[in-house]
Amino acid sequence: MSETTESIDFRTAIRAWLEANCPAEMRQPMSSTEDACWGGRQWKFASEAQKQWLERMGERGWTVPTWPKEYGGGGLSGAEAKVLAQEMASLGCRPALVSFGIWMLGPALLKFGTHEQKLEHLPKIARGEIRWCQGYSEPNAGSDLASLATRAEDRGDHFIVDGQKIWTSYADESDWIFCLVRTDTAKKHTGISFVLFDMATPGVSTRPIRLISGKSPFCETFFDKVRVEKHNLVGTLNAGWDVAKYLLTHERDMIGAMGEASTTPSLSRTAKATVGLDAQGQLADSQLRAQITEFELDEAAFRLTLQRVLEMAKARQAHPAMSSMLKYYGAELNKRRWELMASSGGSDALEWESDRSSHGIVARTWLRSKGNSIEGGTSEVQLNVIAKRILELPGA
Amino acid sequence: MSETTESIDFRTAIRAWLEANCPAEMRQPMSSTEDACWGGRQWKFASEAQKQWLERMGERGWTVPTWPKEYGGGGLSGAEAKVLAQEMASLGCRPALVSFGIWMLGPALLKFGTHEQKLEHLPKIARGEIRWCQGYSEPNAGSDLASLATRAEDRGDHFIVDGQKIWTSYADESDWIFCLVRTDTAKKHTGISFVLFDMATPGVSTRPIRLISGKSPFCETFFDKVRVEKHNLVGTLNAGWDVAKYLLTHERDMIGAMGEASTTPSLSRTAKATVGLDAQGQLADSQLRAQITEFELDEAAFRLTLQRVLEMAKARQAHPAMSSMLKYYGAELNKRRWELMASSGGSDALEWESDRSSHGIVARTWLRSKGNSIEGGTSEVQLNVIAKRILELPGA
Amino acid sequence: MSLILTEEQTMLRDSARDFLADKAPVTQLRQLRDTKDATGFSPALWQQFAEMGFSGVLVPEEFGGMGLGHVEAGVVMEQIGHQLSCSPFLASSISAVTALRHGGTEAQQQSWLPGLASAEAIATLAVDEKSKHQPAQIALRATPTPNGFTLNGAKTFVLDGHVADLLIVAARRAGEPGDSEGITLFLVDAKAPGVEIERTVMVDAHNAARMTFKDVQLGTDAVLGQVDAGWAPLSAALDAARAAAAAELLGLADEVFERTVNYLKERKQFGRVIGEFQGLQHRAAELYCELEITRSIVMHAQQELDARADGASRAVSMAKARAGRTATLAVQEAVQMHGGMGMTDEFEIGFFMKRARVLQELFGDANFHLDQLARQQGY
Amino acid sequence: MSLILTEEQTMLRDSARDFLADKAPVTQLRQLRDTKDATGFSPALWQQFAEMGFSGVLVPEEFGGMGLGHVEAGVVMEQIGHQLSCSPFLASSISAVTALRHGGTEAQQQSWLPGLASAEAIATLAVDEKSKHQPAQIALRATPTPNGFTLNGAKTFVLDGHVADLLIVAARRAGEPGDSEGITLFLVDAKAPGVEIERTVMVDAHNAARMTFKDVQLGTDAVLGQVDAGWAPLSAALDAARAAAAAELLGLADEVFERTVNYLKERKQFGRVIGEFQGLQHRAAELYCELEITRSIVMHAQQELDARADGASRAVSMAKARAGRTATLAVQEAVQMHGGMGMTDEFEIGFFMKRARVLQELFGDANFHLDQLARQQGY
Repeated sequence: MSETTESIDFRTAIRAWLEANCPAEMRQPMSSTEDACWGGRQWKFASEAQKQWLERMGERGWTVPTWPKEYGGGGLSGAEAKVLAQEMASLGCRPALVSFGIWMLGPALLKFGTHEQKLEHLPKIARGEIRWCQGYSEPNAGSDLASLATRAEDRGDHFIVDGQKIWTSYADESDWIFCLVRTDTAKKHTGISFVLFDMATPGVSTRPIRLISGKSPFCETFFDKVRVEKHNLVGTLNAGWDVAKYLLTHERDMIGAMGEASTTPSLSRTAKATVGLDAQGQLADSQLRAQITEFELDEAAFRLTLQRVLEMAKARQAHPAMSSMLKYYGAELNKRRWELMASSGGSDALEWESDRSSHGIVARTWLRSKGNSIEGGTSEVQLNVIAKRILELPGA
Repeated sequence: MSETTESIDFRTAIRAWLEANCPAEMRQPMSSTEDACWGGRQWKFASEAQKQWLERMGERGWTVPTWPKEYGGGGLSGAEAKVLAQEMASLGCRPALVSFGIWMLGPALLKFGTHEQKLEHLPKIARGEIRWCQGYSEPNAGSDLASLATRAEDRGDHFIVDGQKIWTSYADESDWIFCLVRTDTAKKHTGISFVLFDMATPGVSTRPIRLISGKSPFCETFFDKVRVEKHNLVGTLNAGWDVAKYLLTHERDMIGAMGEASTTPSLSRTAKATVGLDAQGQLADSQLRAQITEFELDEAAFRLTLQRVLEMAKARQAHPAMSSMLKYYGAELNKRRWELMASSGGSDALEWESDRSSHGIVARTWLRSKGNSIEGGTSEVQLNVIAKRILELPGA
Repeated sequence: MSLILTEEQTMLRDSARDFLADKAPVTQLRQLRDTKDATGFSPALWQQFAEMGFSGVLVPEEFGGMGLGHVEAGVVMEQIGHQLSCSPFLASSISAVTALRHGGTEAQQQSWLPGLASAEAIATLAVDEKSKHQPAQIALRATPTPNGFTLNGAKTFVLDGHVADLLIVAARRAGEPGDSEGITLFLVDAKAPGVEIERTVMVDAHNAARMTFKDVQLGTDAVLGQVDAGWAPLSAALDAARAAAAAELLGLADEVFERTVNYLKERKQFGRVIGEFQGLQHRAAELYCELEITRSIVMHAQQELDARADGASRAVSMAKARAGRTATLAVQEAVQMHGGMGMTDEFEIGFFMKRARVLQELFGDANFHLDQLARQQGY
Repeated sequence: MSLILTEEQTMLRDSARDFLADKAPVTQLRQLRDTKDATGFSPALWQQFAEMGFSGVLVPEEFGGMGLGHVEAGVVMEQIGHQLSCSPFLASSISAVTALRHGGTEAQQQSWLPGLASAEAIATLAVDEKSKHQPAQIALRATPTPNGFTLNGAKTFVLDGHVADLLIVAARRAGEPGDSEGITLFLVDAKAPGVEIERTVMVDAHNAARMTFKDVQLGTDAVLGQVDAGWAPLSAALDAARAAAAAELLGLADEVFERTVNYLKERKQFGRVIGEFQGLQHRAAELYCELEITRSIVMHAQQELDARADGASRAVSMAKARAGRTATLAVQEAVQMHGGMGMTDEFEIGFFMKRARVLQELFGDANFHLDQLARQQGY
């Protein structure tokens, strides 16, 4: 489809603004996820350029281009936001801000929040002033949010929250939390509410979780008689499950894409280096050769499937639960990749701390990949969803 | 352990008898299962030697050496029977008789039958005069015997049986059937009885079942107002389930051993012939090479496990449900074997009727092997048994 | 390129589905098998393939065909997979047509393509000589004569060989078995002196034949493409046939999967519908994922064939390998989940298992194509 | 030979189990790791290994050992697997002792075996030079001198290398990397001039080291076995170590499986104990079968080692390959079934996954040994 004159003007204007305002340093590719800007009260900018870039984009609302202007967004249409994204990509501009506020809480507030809640929270997300974390999982409610036990007792104009969350990403670096709490102990799914509160409230404490792969962004978070004002309830009392489900779909899409890891080194190249080729030019380890080829086939077919499902979604032909397939297969594929990478790496890839091994990067990434099929809904839960919602198999 | 003088004498006597009485032809190895003698009214002896051998062994009761003499058995102790088996093996004597009567009904009658029932049926089994078939499965009760629907209505001194059985092996060549029937429709497991009747009774008809692999010994068997005298009830009324379970354990052990197929051609030899070796002496198809090696490893390990479980059973260290493991793994292994055999055989092994392909022997055996994980309790049922009885996992 | 069907392709799929479900369902295959039908397919059906335009799907309009591509051919193949319909479509309309289009002179195309499009003639590819597909190993000898060539050797697993009018024979004019150079394609009249054809009854009850060539005399005009450079048109024809076989495997797998899921919803055991058991649910869900992922690569391969005649080998090998494995899993799970019923000849599931096995072997099994993929990547 | 333990072996197992559970549980491994312990195991524990007779299990009684066999060594290794206990048992008491027994002169055995049995000395095998185990590829050079040999080269993945007194170094005296002939074993004092040892901290927090040999001077009495015929004692030592590693893998897999099954009985989700879900039940039951079948082949390999010093390679490769795969499956299922808890360092399951990975790689992974099996069968 050819662009209209109007849209061409829009594109030109955006490009000009980006060229004028995006610092050169922010047009370098990110060397790792460490280079991203997450914002918040505790944020230490990596450079003056990172700070400037966030301020300029935040001012225009282009950190969240499609949100309404009155809530700090850019007020752009979907098509306009796409142009912005294309132009940023073509100039190599980094995202000015990444955050759970943008990806998760924002969409939920836009759908379920009151006007006051939107006015209060969305602009601060857009400008990166407040960093949010998510309080869903609990030690005794992994895949099963319905059995969650963190209590919010009704005290008239406020709740008193007591309990414990786990897997709270970046809780120790965040300012506010969006959190599921139980407001009716007699019910299950229908006794849960969705509340917001400041992590600086007395009674909130966090403890980082060490994973089998080493340091992680995850925390345990404890609530001891935490006071939460009632105006911080999102959606209806006892209907927090609807808000949570809405958020989970977003999270699943986000994690599903993990199977696709274009930056990881090629398996066959790694194996060629360690195992070598035989006289016929084949990998000397024929078992490993067979496993790598199967993996590469499955990976290529999976990438095409990501593309196809996206196209189906656009054409309204995709079953909504196909995201469970992508999450399931992507996670299992990534685990296979790192099993094979570890195997190809041999004993060098078993080192844990040396500079030579980049502090055990292969071993740690291999171990970390095991979490892919657990976080954001286990593989078993995804298979349940496919069986029930797509195949329409009956029962439990 | 050294043998006593007495047992040496016994061994000598047995050997002398076998040498004198086993016809030379019956000391040739069997070229296929077709060479076995199943007995019964309709049996056509393959030779005079086969007939003689059955008569002589039957007279002594050595077709069923450990059964009591009064019921037509040999009256031997376990140790003596072992000596007989060893001497027969060392002279290469074929078994004089194979039958479901020997393997299945006999042991059940010895445990659950009345003195009259034993007197009536066991000697005819021992002499191969009556051939038995088994009526358990029904079209709507595959792995789930409890939902069986063949009715036996109480008419005072007899039952009237109506219904249908499936998978009745050799029903069309058998004289009598041992059969599960429902005698209480209000109950499930506890409303089933175990009865015996003549296949020549009016109202009994059979139809052979064609399998995906071609001809098979299986039949459908239909009962239309079949009269069964009450003295042909085995065990207590409504307690046929106990008898059935007792028999099933025997059947499972029998089928579990199918994974062990020493007469099948070697996979790697077949693949060498079709795929060839490369310059390094490796199978030119490295995927197939990997698959065959894995199979051969698993097969070797499984054979050792058969041996180990047997030894454990003797030492009373085996969990009784370990037979489910042997059944499950043996069946899956045999299916893998024939997938690989078909794959190694290539297009030649896809022929179905030619002499060149021995009438599609590879394709037919491959297809037939798919039934291994269904008959005698499906793989899923075996896994359920392991989960519940060995691992003691709870619930359904 | 988008990986979903266009509106036209969707219409083609629907009409192929309705047509084949009506005219060539599994019951037809059973009947052909049980009556030991001499032709091995319904000539009336084959005539209807022409009327529907299917047999000319890949033939340019100038030669009386529809001038469509491999995506469209695949759409038809998938529906054939659903019904296990017997016809020379794969051999004649896809593999032979592709060979003629890639290697044929104007005259050769003119003399054969219209007849193939109208289903008046049947052609097939004769490649394999041994039990496993290894096209570079071709040994059937083409010896130059003053007026052309003499062929000597044997072929096996030739689809529809006993009913074909035209055999496209891959022969070795130079080099040794193992070399891709030196292979030459020949157009051979199936009735030529010295050609002997034996129909082989296969496990799937579809047509295949063995043939021997004894001093078969050919003119120079029998050469398809360049002498000693037959590898390129042969590969093009094989790749087209492989992608088509992958599509049939996908359709077949879809069909057994659908039948199996329906069975899981109906069959009761231990007082419950067996589809309630989580063990079976998870296996069904895994199979669903395999099918969807295979669907993407199969369609991609067809698009690659349409986009670049010679460069599609990698995509095609991926599609054939993955479709073979997926269909094998699908039929295995189908028989197992159907229990004893799945083992009976009376039930149709067994037909799918048999056909899947033959298609898996045809033009290279998953092992062969995975090996090709590794070679292409230099390891 | 019977595949179940004798009464004596059962008693040995019970005492090893009680001893290790008491003195060297997973908490000890965690502490060694977290305190970055310089030795990497508890010297007190190692002294107790001697008191229990474990460190001398393979040493003949005449040299102060117990004179037992590989079945007994495996019994101890299995219990080590249950607790992930750190000690030089595998390196010193099994691999080095076997090398000395198979290649050593009376004098060499006399000077080393009593010390190894009493745990006063530690010895280890230095074989690998690259990232994957390929013993025939040894390139570390042994150059003859008037009085003996000079060593030049490097080794990696040497168990307990930084605490060993004696290094048994596989060097190439003749031939090219890839030849099994020309390899010679040398007894090298770890403190000899020119030997440099770097401890490498591994994912499993067990001991390993890299080492370089720079003009290391050795007398002729340093040769273990025959010059250029080191392959035989090297293979014997490696096979003993492989069977032992297989036993540790089996014990480790048993332990995580037991912990996982217990967890399935306790953990509730969706209002039910998760062990009720048939999907998990079937996976647990399958894993049970894998473990039982691996148990048979591991025991068989140990018996073969005891029965025939040189002919056990096939059984050992089978055991190491299958134990590696089974343990890999067991730890993967354990982490997955434990959910998020399994991913935390606080929980012990991760330690088993890490140790399994190292043992899988050690002395040849499953791929290596499957390849050996195929070669032995001539395909």
